[in-house]
This record gives sequence, structure tokens and C-alpha cells, in this order.
Amino acid sequence: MIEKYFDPSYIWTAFSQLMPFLKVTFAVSGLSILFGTLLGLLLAAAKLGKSTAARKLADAYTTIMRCTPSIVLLFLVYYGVPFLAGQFGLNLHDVHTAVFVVITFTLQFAAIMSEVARSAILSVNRGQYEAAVSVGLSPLQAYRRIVFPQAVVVALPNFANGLIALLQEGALAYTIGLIDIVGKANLIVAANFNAHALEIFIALALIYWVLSILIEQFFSLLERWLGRGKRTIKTT
Amino acid sequence: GSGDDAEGDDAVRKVKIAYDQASKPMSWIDENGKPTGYDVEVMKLVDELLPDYEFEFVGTTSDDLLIGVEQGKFQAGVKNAFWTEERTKKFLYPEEFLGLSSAGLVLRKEDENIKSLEDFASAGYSLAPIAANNAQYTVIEEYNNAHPDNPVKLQAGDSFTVDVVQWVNEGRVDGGVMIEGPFEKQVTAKDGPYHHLEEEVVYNEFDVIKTWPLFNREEKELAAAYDGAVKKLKEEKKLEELSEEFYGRNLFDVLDSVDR
Amino acid sequence: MQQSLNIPFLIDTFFTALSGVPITLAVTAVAMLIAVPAGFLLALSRVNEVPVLREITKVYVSFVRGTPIIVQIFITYASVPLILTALFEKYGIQANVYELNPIWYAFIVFSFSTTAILSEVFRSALSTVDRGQLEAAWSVGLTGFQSFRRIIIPQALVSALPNLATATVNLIKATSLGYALSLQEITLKAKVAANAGYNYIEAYIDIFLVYLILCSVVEFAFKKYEQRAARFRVQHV
Amino acid sequence: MLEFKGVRKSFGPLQILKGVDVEIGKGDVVVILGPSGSGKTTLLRCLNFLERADAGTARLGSLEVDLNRATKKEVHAVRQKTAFVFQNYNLFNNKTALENVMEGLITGRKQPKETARKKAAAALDKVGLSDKYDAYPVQLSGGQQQRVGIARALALDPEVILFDEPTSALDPELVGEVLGVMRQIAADGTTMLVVTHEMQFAKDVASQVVFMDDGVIVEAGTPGQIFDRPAEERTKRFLRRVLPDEYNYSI
Amino acid sequence: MLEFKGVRKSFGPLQILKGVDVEIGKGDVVVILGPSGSGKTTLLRCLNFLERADAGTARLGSLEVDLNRATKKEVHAVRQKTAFVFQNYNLFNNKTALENVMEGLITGRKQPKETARKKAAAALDKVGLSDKYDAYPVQLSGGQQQRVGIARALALDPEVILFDEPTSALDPELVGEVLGVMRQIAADGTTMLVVTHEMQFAKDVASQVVFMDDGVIVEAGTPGQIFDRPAEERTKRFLRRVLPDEYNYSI
Ligand SMILES: Nc1ncnc2c1ncn2[C@@H]1O[C@H](COP(=O)(O)OP(=O)(O)OP(=O)(O)O)[C@@H](O)[C@H]1O
Ligand SMILES: Nc1ncnc2c1ncn2[C@@H]1O[C@H](COP(=O)(O)OP(=O)(O)OP(=O)(O)O)[C@@H](O)[C@H]1O
Ligand SMILES: [Mg+2]
Ligand SMILES: [Mg+2]
Repeated sequence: MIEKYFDPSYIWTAFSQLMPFLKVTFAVSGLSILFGTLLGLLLAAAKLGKSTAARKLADAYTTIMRCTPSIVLLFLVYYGVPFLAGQFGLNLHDVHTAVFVVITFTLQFAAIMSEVARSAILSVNRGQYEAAVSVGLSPLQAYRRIVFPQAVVVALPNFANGLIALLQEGALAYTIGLIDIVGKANLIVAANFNAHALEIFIALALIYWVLSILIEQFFSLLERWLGRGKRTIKTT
Repeated sequence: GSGDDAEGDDAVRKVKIAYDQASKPMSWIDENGKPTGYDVEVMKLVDELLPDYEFEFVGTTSDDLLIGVEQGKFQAGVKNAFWTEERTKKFLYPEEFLGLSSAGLVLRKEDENIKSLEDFASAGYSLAPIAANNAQYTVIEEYNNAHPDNPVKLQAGDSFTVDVVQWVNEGRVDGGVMIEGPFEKQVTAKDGPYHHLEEEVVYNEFDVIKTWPLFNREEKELAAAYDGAVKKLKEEKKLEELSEEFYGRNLFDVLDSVDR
Repeated sequence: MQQSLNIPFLIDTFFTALSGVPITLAVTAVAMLIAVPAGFLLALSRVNEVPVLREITKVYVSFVRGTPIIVQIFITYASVPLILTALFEKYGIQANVYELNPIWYAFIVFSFSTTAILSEVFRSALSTVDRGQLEAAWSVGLTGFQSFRRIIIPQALVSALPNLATATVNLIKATSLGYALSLQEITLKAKVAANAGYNYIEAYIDIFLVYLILCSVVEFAFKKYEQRAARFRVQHV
Repeated sequence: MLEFKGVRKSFGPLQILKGVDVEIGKGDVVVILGPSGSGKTTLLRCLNFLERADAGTARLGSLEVDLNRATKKEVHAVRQKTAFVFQNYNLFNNKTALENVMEGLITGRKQPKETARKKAAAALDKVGLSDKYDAYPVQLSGGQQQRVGIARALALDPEVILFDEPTSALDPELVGEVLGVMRQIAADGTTMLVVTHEMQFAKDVASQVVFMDDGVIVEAGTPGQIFDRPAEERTKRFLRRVLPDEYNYSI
Repeated sequence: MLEFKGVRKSFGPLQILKGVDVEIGKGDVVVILGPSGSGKTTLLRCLNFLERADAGTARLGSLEVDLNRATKKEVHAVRQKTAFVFQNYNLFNNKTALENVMEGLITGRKQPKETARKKAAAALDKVGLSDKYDAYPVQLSGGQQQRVGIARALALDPEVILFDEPTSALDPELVGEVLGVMRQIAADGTTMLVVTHEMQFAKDVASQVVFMDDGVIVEAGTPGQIFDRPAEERTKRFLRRVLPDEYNYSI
């Protein structure tokens, strides 16, 4: 029964067909991460700052993002943004699909990132800041030279997790017609009249799996390199 | 049209024609990344006949095509669309249909005798899920509304994951709605991926249905221009050739019996 | 050319979307019921360094974390029937795999992925409990099993709760991909309703609202429970 | 009463205990002194099987076990006869003071809940915590937590209580509190083996003082012998360094 | 030299400092004693603006500031003239010993890197850490970390160094190390304000001893006055409790 439908050779052909579209996946995730990180840092600053209104707003934003499935957010942005723009007489119809995908995942990643940054900064003992100002650094210098370098090390693993999560949520961009690797897989399946879809999906899964392992490895190397001061030396 | 003589002519209007990029053989992106398929090829011919217009083909999902045409992102779209009552409220249908589509049930060999939706429903059989935005879904739904005492079990799903021939053959469902073209290419054709199942599944046509391009409601002129062009193509039997090429059968032979 | 929102439809479809909540919750509940004990056992296998099982768990967790859930759904939906039929044929079991309601696939996929996620949640929770707690339990004469049941697990549970809440919320959100399994949950129901009049924006606003309400309630419930379970951590002095 | 012989333990290449013998009579209070890293904690942990010794035997009343090869049952039996008071308390964080003391009685010793509650309350009263039954560990000060730890050990009514630096995590004011309780328990005739840096306590309470260094017992004797007339150079050097009246300011 | 007046501070409804005045001459070593919770740490933190006092003024040489309303600039100026040695060290975890000491000189005082390096090395040498320049804090023992903390303060060449229980996180052997260094610094004529529980150090080194309780200064005087002839009942009670030779065993 299985032999009738399953032909591993499709997996290999699928690889070569899918690979060229990795660059779309990378471009879209890369931009989302870049913008999402920037927005996320702003949100984190709001959450840690003195203004109650800004903090409440940032918290509410995070809750909403946490509670919205990616696919729903994707559609809301894709259809909602041009719709709203249309209400103001703005025509966004020539904007490329990828832009909406980037907007969606920027919004989502910012929420993840704001929590990563917030908890990382909080994890740096307040004494570090106090010691810095006590030797005559200004508060800004204390953050820049003492608190942030330590927070970055703490944030790295969570940042990597967020990155992997984003990459995977990005797989849903095919639903609005983006031809990244999942979109391409969709096209291959369609070109085969939906036959041998399983093999294509397996190829897709393997690509994602390898990617996420690479990301993990990269970040654990980075962490070791950045975390020199945290190295624990076993002393007797 | 896209003819060389039109270059630089101010009067030429560029319009976006969306097509479903994953609906072989009606419309899809070929190995070279170029749009093709019956629906697309007809529109290319139309383009050639319309010197005042230049068509740009935009591949997308069928959800997006519907919303995009409605919102005016695209001026028109082709996706092997049937005519339904609801759609007339959102879209402009032209006078002239685009092509014909044979809709049928894919069944196991032993169910060969089931020839219509009524038979299928009476047998209490299960049907493969159909994407909710697909007109096939509406066709079945309309049947069900007309036969409340003998409805087909209809389920919405995702076209990406449903391989009707495999599902029927496996026994995962008892039958599935399919357009003849894909079935042809998949099973009947010698190089089809399921040619080895030719003796196990059958395709029983229950209807031949006209398919239409969908126009944005503002595009009355474009639709009229289209009407003129298609009329001419039909007279030249160009469409029958394309039907033969993409569906392996000239569906215009049975045009007389088509009622929707 | 631009229309405004279809408000009556928006309201009607909100209730249609709401009617998908029981299915969403059923899938969530079943996945959790399976994943909590299974994930815990796998976490124990890593904490206690059970040879082969530990390696398998690692690969399994890495696969689930490394691949999009939609791809996991595609694969499961395409392969499980094939595999089951082959097995049934081989062992002569008379059962029809294909009479399965799609909800069973949802149970399989989401239990499979949630188990992996929870095994990580529990592993890190167990490692937050100080080893001294175990030693103290031994020193007052508790056996290993008693120590886990009465001292370690209650404490690990508390530190696991926030992550458990996140996992639950993520699971609820992930069921929105059930459309690929023809699962009659919130998203699919609203989309089918939208199809009649092509009111997609309204439908997605409704879906968004339903998830927002659902997840907020779940988060709130977890917070309340956490406060109760963590009373031993609250300082009243 | 309690006797152990030839206790050896290595961590990897590092030999921590190099053959230690100690004998304790019923009602004795034996204090172990020694510099940091000399193996005092490791010795106590081996006796309670929190670490597996590489070699050595222990005799506890009539029970004789091999510290290396003891079966699960023997380990359990030893733990039932002894109690351990941890340096950093190790109270069960998820249980109140009373529940902390009851846990070993109910789950470990299978005593009925009511009996356990009575015993636990009595033990807490003894260490002066009658008003803290329902407090969770985080709600207690360091000295109070350490006293709950002692009550938890006491309530088990063990043949020996092992104390590992019971005051080193406390601030100077709380030290007095805890040592006071221990002194009283000693006066009640409980057998105790105590690792501590509190010289005053050793002088006042110990029936025997053992000085350990580098994994061996250097010298043992009454407090008078050890503090006033130490025989070994190593002991003298150590005492000079730690006795409170003689701070050594050179770096 | 350093003088502060009427320092008040509340946390919510809790009044911690209820008007504290202290005066320190150049080269003085002032030791603040007092039970836990009496507000000693809070006082030091207010002087360095790690907490904002509710009221009070400080005069540091010619600089006079309002502890409640000081501007950013004034705060910075005070911090440039003082240095703080933290109870739990608070070394910069991401910097080596040398970098820890250099940081304040380079970034805070804008000194050229080379000058900073020389000063930092000299300060580390002074506390006996010539061989630990490149060690990260995790690679240092508690006593060594505390000495880096002291070097970090010394290198800034501040007018006053504030010490908050510089030895309470150390084990008995390391205490001697750190007190030795402090004694030497005191002998060099550095002005110091020290919160500590080490009575012996207070006796030996302090030019003035201040006894605080419950947010007020109960009594101040020379070590001889405070230790041998305390005037206040509260001071006597406290000394009885903490002096090492007089453990109080009653619960
Ligand atoms: N689990 C372990 N693995 C490796 N080395 C260990 C372990 N436990 C203890 N050691 C080492 O064994 C030696 C003795 O440790 P132990 O805790 O018994 O000393 P101690 O006499 O109790 O010292 P202290 O007074 O500082 O508590 C130390 O050098 C320590 O580093
Ligand atoms: N940030 C804060 N919020 C609320 N209360 C505080 C805060 N910091 C200190 N306190 C309270 O202020 C009081 C005095 O604290 P402080 O640390 O100054 O005492 P201390 O004299 O240094 O005691 P110790 O000797 O234990 O260090 C304590 O009761 C403490 O609980
Ligand atoms: Mg020890
Ligand atoms: Mg203090």
C-alpha cells in the first residue's frame, strides 16, 4: 500500500527545487528579525521605564500578540492594512505580499523580543548598576558598559528560541501567496496534481530541521564567546 | 494589447489579471516560473486582441484572488471560477464565459455505478473535504440546499493537503469532487503519477460547468472588451483547441447540455 | 470602491466563530492530558540520564522544535493512514483507519508536539529544584519515589506553571491550523461563513476577538492557580 | 553507639577522605573541627549515604553496614536511625514549619497523622517556635529556619543527629539562638556529631573534639586537651588562625 | 571633611532613618555599629544617592548638597568624590580584576588608558593581588573579590570610602585577609566610613564609633568610650549580645 504512494526519489528532487527559495524565507525572516528587534527594544524600554501609560500600553500590546495566532495576524495585516489605508484614500494595492509578511512577523517578533530584553536586563543584578554609578559612571554609561553587555549574554538563548519560532511561524506566509520554501512546496504539490505531497513535506521538514539546528549551534558558540566573564572555573 | 505596435501608446492601459498559481491544469506556474494553464492561455489570447490593454499576470492564492479582485488590487482574476449567486454581489461577471469544466466524482472502481450526486448521497458516502472558497464547495452546497432530504456529506478543508485520487483509493473517503482535467493528467495519461491506479479508480462526470473570469465591479469597460475578444476566439475555435490541449478533451462538444 | 465593514455579518459570524470553541478546547484538553504525563516521563528520562530513551527524547524534541507545526500537520495527515494501514495489514487487524474523524489527527499532531514542548518545560522546572530538597527528604527517611511525589514535584510544578501557561496558549493558537485537517474549529468555521459573502476581513476580526478572549481567560486562570500553588513562595513578613 | 572505620572517598582523582575512624558513645557530643576543604562535610554525607564512600564500615547500635556496598534497604535503615541538619537548612519549601517536621514521621515512618502532629508540635515548641507552626520557610528568618531544621531532626527521635555547620549561614545574633537550642538538646542526652567553626560551643558542650585536616584525623580528645594543650603543630596553627581573640591581620 | 545632617528616609509607611547626623574629619575612620535593620546600609546608600533620602544635607569638603533635591550634576559630583565598597562585592562580572578597577578611571574620570592601567595595577598590588590582574570575578575567591572591590574604590583616590559590611559575606579565614587590607589603608590616612559587625576591627582601628539603633544614633565616641564605658542601656544590651566572648545561650 505504502509503495503505491510513497516514492523517496521525490524527496531528493524536491530539495533541489526548494533550495533556491530559501533566500525568500531568509530575506523575509531576516527583515522581520531586524525590525522586530528594534521595535522590541523600544517596547522593553517602555516596560522598564517610569511612564505608567507607556508600560500599560506595551504590556497590552504583548498580551494581544501572545493571544493572536500567526495565521490570523497574517490575514489581518494583509487585508486589514490596505483596507484601513483605503479608508484614508491610500492605495496599497501595488505593495508586494512580502512586505505584509514582514510587517506581520515584525509585530510578532517585537512582542517576543520585548520580553526577552526585559527579563535579560532584570536578570542583571541591580548591584552591578550601583557599583558602576558608585565609581563615577553616569547612569547611561553604567547601562552601556556594564548592564547591557551582561544582559546580552543572558538574552542570547531566548533570542535564539525566538528566532527559531519566528522562522517556523513564517511558514504560514504561503497562505497569502508568498512563494518562499513552503509556497514553493505548495506549487510543486499542485504541479503534481496533489500526488506525492508527503515526500515534498518531508523534504520541507528536513530543511527546517537542519536550519534550526544550525541556528542553535551558532548561538551556543556565540554565547560561549560572549560569556567569557561568566565562565565558571571549578575551584577546589 | 501587448503587440509591438502598441509600445509607447498613451492609450494603453495596464491591468492586473490574477490567477490561481496552484491549480494545474487550469492555471499554474510552470517549471520556468511562467504562468500557464487553460484559463491563463485564454486570457493571453484575449490580451493580444485588445490593443488598448496590456495584461500583467499575477499569481496568487485563491483566497487572495477573490479578495484582491473585489478590493480592486486586481482588475480581474481567473481561477476556474463557476458562477454562483453570492459572487454576483461582489464581482462583475462578463457576458461570455471563459471555458468549460467537467466536474465529476472520483470513485473506486466498484462504485462505478454512482453517476450523480443523488446516487452518491443516497449511498451515504463520505466526500473528500473541499476548500471553502472553491466553487466546487458552492456547487455541492447548492445541491444540498435543493435536496435537503438527501444531502451529500460536505466538509470544508484545505486544498493543499487533499489528494483526492489517493484518498479515494486508500479508502480514506468514498469519493471526491474533481475537475476532469487534473484527473486526466494524473491517472489517464501514460506518464501520470497515478497511472498505475487506472484500473482502481474511475471518474464519473456529473456536470459540465461554464467557468468565468471575475472582474472588479468597476471594470465594465474591460469586461465588455473581454466579451468581444472571447466571442471572436470562440468563433475561431481557439478555445476548443486549448481545451483539447489542457484537458485532453474538447468540452465544447457537450456545450448544448450545459445548463450553468 | 472601498466598502466599509459589514457590521451585521461581523456580529453573526462572531457567534459562528464562538461555536468552534468547544472543538478547540477539546483538542487542547486531550493534547494536554496526554502531553503532561508523557512529557513529564520524558523529562525524567533526561534528568535521570536513562541511556537510550534520553537520546531519543533529544532527537524528538529537536524535531518538534525545529519544524513548523503546519508541516508536522501535513506530514501526519498524509502519512499516519498509510502507516496504520500497512501495520493493520501486516498483523491482520480488521479495522478501517479511514473512518477516523479528523479530530483524531488533531489529537495525534498536537499531543505529539506538545509532549515534546512540555518535556522541556518539566526538565527545566525539575532542574530549578535545589538538590538539597531531595537530600533533606532522604535524610528524614523518605524513599526516592516518596521524595519526588511529596517534595520535588509540587515545587517543580510551581516553577513550571508560567511556561505551562505559555505552552497552553500556544497550543490553543496552533489549533487554528486545524483547517488543514478539516477540523471544525474557530478559524475554519468563520472562514466557511465568510465564504458565502466573501466577508473575509470581518471574519478574521471575529477570529481574532475569539482567540483574544479565549487566551486571556486561560492566562488569567493560570495566574490565579499559580498564586494558589505558590503560596509557599509568597513572603508575608 | 556509632562507630565508623576506614572511611575513604575520592572525587575523581581527588582523594578527600583518606581513612577516617571515629567512635561515639551514647549521649556523647562530638565536635569536628578543621579548615575549609578538609573533608568534614563529605564525612557526614558519607555516613548518611548522601555520597557513596569508596570504602569504610559504620556500626550503629546493632546495625553494621558497609559504606560502599550497602543495599537500598540498609541505606534506608541507616537513614531511619539518623537525622541530618543541613548547613543551609534545606527545609521543604512547599511545606509549612509543622508539615516540614511531620513529613518524615508520616511518609517516612508511617506514623498516624495525629501522632505525628503532636510530636512535631512538641519538637517545634522545644526549639522555641510555638508561634510559627503555619509559616512557610520563606516567612522565617535564617535562625528560625535553622531551628525548624533541628526540630525536624529531633522529632524523628533518631539515635544520632548529624549537624553540618548549623550556624555558618547565620548572622552573629542568630548564631546564639541556634547554639542555645543545640546546647539544650545536648543536655537532654541526645547523641550528636557536629561540624562547626564555633570554638566557644565546642569548648562548652563537646564531650570530645576531633580535629581533621586534609582527609585524616589529626588529633582527638577532650576540649581541654585540644584547645589548651594541642599535641600537633597543625592543630596549633589552625587554632591560632581561627580563635576570635587573635585576628591575624597579615595578608 | 564629610558631614551630614538630618538624614531621613522612609520606605512606604516604614520610617527607616529618623534624622541622622554624623561628622567625620579628614583621615578619620568612623565605624557604625548597630543591630540588623537599624538602617546602617540605608544611611550609606543615601549618602551615595543609591537611595534618595527624604530630607537631609551633606557637606563634602566645599561641596554642599541637599540629599533629597540634588541635581543630576550634584549627584555625579558626590559620586566622583566618594567610593563605595559593597557587602556582596558587586564586581563587574563581565570585566577582569584589572578592568574592574580601570572602569571608573577611564569612563568615569576620563583618564587616559595607560594612566588608568598603572593606577589600577598599583591598587591591586596594594591589596595583594598582583597575580590576579586578568582573572574574572568568578575565578576569584570571596576574599579576593572583596579585595578587588576595595582596590576599585582605592584607585579612584576618593575623599571618603564608604564600606558596607565588607566582611560579612566572607568565611572566618577570609575575614582576616580583608580586615588586614583595610587596616593598612586606614594607616595610610584614608578617610573611611565603615559599617561592620567586627568588634575587634572597630576596637583596633576606629577613631570614632557610632552606635545606631532603629534609625537614630544612640551614642557616639571613641572605641574606649563605647566598648568599655557605654552610657546607654541599648548600647550595653547590644554589645552583650554580639561580643564574641559572651555568647548568650538562652533562647
Ligand atoms: N561533589 C564533589 N565533587 C568534587 N569535589 C568535591 C565534591 N564535594 C566536595 N568536593 C571537594 O572535596 C573537598 C572537601 O570538601 P568538604 O565539603 O568535605 O570540606 P569541608 O571540610 O566541609 O569544608 P568547609 O569547612 O569549607 O565546609 C573540597 O576540596 C571540595 O572541593
Ligand atoms: N528597598 C527597601 N524597601 C523597603 N524596605 C527596605 C528597603 N531597604 C531596606 N528596607 C528596610 O529598612 C530597614 C533598614 O535596612 P538596612 O539595610 O539599612 O539595615 P542595616 O542596619 O543595614 O541592617 P543589616 O545589619 O542587617 O544589614 C530594614 O527593616 C529593611 O527591611
Ligand atoms: Mg563543609
Ligand atoms: Mg546592611
